Amino acid sequence: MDRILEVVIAKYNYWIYIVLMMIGLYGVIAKNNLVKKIVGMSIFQTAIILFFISMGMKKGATIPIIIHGQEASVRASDYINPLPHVLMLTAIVVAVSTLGVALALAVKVYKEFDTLEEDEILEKIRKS
Amino acid sequence: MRILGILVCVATGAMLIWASGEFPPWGDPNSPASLHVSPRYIEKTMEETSVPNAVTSVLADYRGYDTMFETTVIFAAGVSCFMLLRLFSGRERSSHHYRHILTGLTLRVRRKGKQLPELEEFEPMDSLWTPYDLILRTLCRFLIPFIQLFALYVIAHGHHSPGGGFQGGVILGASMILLAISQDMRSALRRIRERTLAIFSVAGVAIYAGTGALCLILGSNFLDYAALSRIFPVDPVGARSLGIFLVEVGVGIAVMATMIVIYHNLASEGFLDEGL
Amino acid sequence: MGTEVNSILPLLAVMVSAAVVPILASSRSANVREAWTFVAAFGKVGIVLAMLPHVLRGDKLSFEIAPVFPGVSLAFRVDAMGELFALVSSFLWIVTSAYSIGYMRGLKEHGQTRYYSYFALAMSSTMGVAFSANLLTLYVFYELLSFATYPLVTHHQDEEGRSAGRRYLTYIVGGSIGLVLPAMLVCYGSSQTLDFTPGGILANSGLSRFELGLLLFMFVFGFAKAAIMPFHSWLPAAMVAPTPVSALLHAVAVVKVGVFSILRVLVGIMGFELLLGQALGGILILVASVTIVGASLVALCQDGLKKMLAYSTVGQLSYIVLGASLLSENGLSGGLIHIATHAFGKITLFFCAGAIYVATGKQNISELNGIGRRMPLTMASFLIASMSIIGVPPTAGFLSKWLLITASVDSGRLEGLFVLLLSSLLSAGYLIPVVYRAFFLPQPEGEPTSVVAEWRSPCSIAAMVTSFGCLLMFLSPGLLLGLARKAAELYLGV
Amino acid sequence: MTSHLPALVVTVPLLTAFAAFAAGWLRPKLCFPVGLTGLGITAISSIWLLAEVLEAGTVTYELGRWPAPWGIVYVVDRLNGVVLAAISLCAFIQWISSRASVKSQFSDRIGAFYGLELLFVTGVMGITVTGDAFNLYVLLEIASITAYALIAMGGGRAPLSSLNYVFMGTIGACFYLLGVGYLYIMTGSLNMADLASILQGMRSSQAILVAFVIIIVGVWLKMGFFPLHGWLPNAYTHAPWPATTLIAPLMTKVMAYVMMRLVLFLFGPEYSFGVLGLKDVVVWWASLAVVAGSVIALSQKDLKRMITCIILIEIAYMVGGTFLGNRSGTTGAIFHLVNDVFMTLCVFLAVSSLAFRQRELDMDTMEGLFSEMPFTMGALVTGALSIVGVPPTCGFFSKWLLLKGALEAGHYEFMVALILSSLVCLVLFFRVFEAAYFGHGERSHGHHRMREAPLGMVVPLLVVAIGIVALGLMSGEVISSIIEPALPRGVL
Repeated sequence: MDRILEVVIAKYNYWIYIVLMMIGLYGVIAKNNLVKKIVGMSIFQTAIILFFISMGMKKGATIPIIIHGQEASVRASDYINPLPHVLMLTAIVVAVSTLGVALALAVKVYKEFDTLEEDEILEKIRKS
Repeated sequence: MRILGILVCVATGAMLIWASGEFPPWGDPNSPASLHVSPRYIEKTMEETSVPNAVTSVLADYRGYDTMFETTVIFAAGVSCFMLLRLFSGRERSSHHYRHILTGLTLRVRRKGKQLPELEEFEPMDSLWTPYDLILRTLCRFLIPFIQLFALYVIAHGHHSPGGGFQGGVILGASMILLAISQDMRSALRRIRERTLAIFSVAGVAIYAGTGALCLILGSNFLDYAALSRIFPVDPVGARSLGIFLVEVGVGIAVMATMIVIYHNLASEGFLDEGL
Repeated sequence: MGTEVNSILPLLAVMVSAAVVPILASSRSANVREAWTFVAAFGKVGIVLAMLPHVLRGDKLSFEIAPVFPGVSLAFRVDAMGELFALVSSFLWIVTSAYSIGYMRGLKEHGQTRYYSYFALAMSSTMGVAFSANLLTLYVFYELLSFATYPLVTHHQDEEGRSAGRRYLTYIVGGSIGLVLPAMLVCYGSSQTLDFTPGGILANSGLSRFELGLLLFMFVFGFAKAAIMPFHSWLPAAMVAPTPVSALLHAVAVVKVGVFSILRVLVGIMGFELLLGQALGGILILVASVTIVGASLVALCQDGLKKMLAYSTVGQLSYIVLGASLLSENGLSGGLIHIATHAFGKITLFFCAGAIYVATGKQNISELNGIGRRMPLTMASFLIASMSIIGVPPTAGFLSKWLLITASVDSGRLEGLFVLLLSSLLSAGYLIPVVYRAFFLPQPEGEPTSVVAEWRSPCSIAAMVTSFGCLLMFLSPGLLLGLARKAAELYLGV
Repeated sequence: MTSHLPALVVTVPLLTAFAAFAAGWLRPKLCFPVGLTGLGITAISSIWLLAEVLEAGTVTYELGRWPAPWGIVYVVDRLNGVVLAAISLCAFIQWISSRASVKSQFSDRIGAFYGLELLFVTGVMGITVTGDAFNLYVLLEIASITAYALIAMGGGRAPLSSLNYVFMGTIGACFYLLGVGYLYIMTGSLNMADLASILQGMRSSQAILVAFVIIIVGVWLKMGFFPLHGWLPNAYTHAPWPATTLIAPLMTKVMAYVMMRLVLFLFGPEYSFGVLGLKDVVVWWASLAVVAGSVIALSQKDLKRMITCIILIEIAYMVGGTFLGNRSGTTGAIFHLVNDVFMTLCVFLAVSSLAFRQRELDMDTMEGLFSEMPFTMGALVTGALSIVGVPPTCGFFSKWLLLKGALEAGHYEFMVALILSSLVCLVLFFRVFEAAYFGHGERSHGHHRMREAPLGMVVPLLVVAIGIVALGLMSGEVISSIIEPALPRGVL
């Protein structure tokens, strides 16, 4: 039991991202309102960002900016891993861009159908 | 749909949890991710690029190519929003609102009606945004220059502290969006026109890609900033630092302009006259 | 034995008709169109004839278009078998072209540009099949032919044409994609080649008897152009096409391409020895016999002249398959010669049917009373051709039938002999009444009795030319026999 | 300059996109020629690159001159060399052909439209050329975002379809990103070659297995592999024609390429086909997908929708072919990928020319088209025959290889599915041709005669149609000198 608990605690970052991600995924699949779906999509993307960021963490290390005056003796273990941060900067930008486009599309959909509820839209399509 | 959603989520979640068993614990300094590729970035960043901020050097140099496309992604998003939403002439709103500043009276002018001349006493008003708050407006007016100054600092100081083109560009863009929110969209557009924004957004990414292409023309690989030392009076390592700065500026401009374009188009549903 | 000679002649023979298609398609004037058709037709015969000496010497002319897979390329190789088929079909194209002119002009058909263009394309494909060096090339041209003939079959563009066209493509393309393609793959998979090789390529493939049998039937039924029952029903339906199309394509090119493909597979892919060893000939004979007898019986009850001829074709085609499935030299050469003799006979009959239709507008047998008095020369040709189909000397049909009968006796297949004789009787049963009606029954009252000016009708002249061919082939069968023997020699090593 | 070719094939369309967008604001007339020049240079460069690769073997290009696991490298071998050439040619031809319809539909935002099209091309070229797993993600998003926007320009239901595509596409891309994260956390690398060599020693890891699964599922989502295809028919049907003709031939095919790259090179055939034991399941599933795709396609009435449904079938071919795991199957899948770019392009361009002259495309309005638009219909027939798999068009030869692979692997169900779907495609197209061939002239009153599409559309179309046949005739050469040597050693 203790061992399990230990594992659970030692890796809590993974559980958090998985839970968040599944919330997002559920939102995208199951929600009826298009904006809620977009929100779900954003949560989904953010969860992945969390995952990446958390893997760059090193215990006892500081942000990856070389401290002035210590340039000569840099040890990798003193600074956290910069690579996931870089990657996630990109992923954030991508997420923002996707969000922007998705919202723009939602605006267009609303103009066309006067609603953002998916079932109502489908109903309207079926009628026409 | 709901049941399907739950099923998919549970299955995927279970799979991911199963796989997590092999992952290193949180903050493990000996994880493969920390040992294989990344140490070089930390240990050599000063030596190879003379940029102490490893995130910046990786972002704009080691993996600068990614970042170029990242900028392109946001540019693409801006163009997409513009193309999807922008409505051109002939489809104007039916009426415009104006407010008499001194009395707070509002006027509605029909589309076919006589346009008000640009008077000091009247200001255009967004029909969806009626409240008029002197304190808010004045405060924002006061704040915006400082925000912009800070944005420039963030862009310029990205080599030494957290920051860089994206962050600075977003702040810069936010300042203009704040202007549009606190006043109205037309005054924001008067400061910086749609066409200028479009040119800025493309110019920003073009600066990035152009720097890369310049390196190529100078005989080295694409985005190899070291080649810039041939035309700038710096050594190859310094040239990398310089190149990073150049592209960060480009990123900043592109991000700023694109953020504003996206906001304008989304907020005004493409009319580009009245915001939220 | 002869040698392989690289030569561009086969390619030219195939392409000469395709090459004029752009001219045909772009010309507005009927005269230009027809002139170019003739140029191509004579050119084709010329090239085929130019290859004849080589073939008779035993040389093989080959030409590689493009390598496709390891061991298989798109390539032509001219041997006696292909040369025989090419000779027949290219010569008949000339005659048909002349006939087409009379027929199409006489009936003022629409879309003649398209008609001539696709006709030329179809001829190219037929040549391609004849000269294919391997099964893949054959398949390529086989498919091309299917699609090139579709606009011809449905030329009238009416409801009947639509359903006929549907049936046509369903059977033919369905068969080739659904059956031949996988069978071909299996062959390639087990022997890494698809070349037509004397003795076959499957001898050492280790396929069991059941698998071989399955393969055999996939080929025989898959080449649905051969109209083996029960894959025959497209053929009568396709008779909605204009008569020259029926004549050349559905009595000569298309259906003969089908049986020719089957023959190629039997001798060049499966190999007679393998078939003999696995005793697969008998079942093939059975299938062919059922088709022969069945189709002849159906033909007996037809009133539409072209329909009747179509069923007769179904039956006659199976003669060729029957001949080959006797798995003997005589059987094969009999089958090959039957390709030629039946082609001449059947095309004559179709020409006559068309000539009657153009002159009088009659399509049914029951309306033909006394027509022999108005069109004596045409009906005389009809008689000669009928005799050839039945197999009565002095016509060419006797030649092939004789060979087939000898072959069945030689190989002890008495059921083959029985079927051949029975079908001769049956074909007499459906052909002779037409002649009888034409010459001996009085014309119904109220119809014009004037004699049709047959000498001025290209349709009738064409019929006379081909019926003369039927006689000629009997009188001097040397070339025909020579080629057939050469082919048998090549593949069976006799 | 030749040593920079890998960078050029991506950066040239990128810079051209900027130029075209800027030109849209300054001199709209320049957009088309600018893009034409850019795509022309791209096409020439990528063909040149392919020639280089054929001669000198794999070409590696270090961007920013940072060596492999630290920087991003472009790696061009035979596999992506040929895909690059196909994509860039396709984009170039499409560019010429779509001029008239872009002009008529998007004259007020021509710069943005052309800019996005060029960015899309940049994205797909980059996906193909890159040797870095994360870079692939970024480029994938470029291609996707531009595709969303282009598709949504169709009006009517298009934004909704595009939004659905956004959801599915984003989840697919995120799955891919997550899988890359899993690989990164287990290995510490993002470079494909480096990853592949590290993964050699991690055969039994659960995390790698999960990474494989989510990456492949993510890619399948983007490919529209049954049953993850929900977005595809709507998105491609409602998109405006200039967007459809660009996106439909490229997007799914490039994702199929990504799948092959990952399965065959990143994870390696031993892992993907051997250790996992999933390959038979996938082939069965692909057979099912082929059948399902055929059924879906058969139930369509609208011509545009019908041809988009055919993409579903083609995608399933490629998945099945790749996972057959033997030489013939994999070769067939790769060759089919290349062929399919042109086949789809041909069919879509032809139908778009029909649509240019006539807005509705159901079967009733088709009559008499053969005599009115002979060249367009001729090209459509060629493309259709290639999709059906009739020799000597190229579609036959790849299908042949796929069938052979299925036979050798003993997957008879895949053979049956392939043949069945060929017949279904025949029926599908035959319905169109029958409708267009019959109903000639005078019987249809009120149906005014149509003219042949403008020269700018017909000529590219004919070039593609001839190309299909030429590719078929050259298939022996292409297979033996390009595709077979492209396979990794582990494929038996």
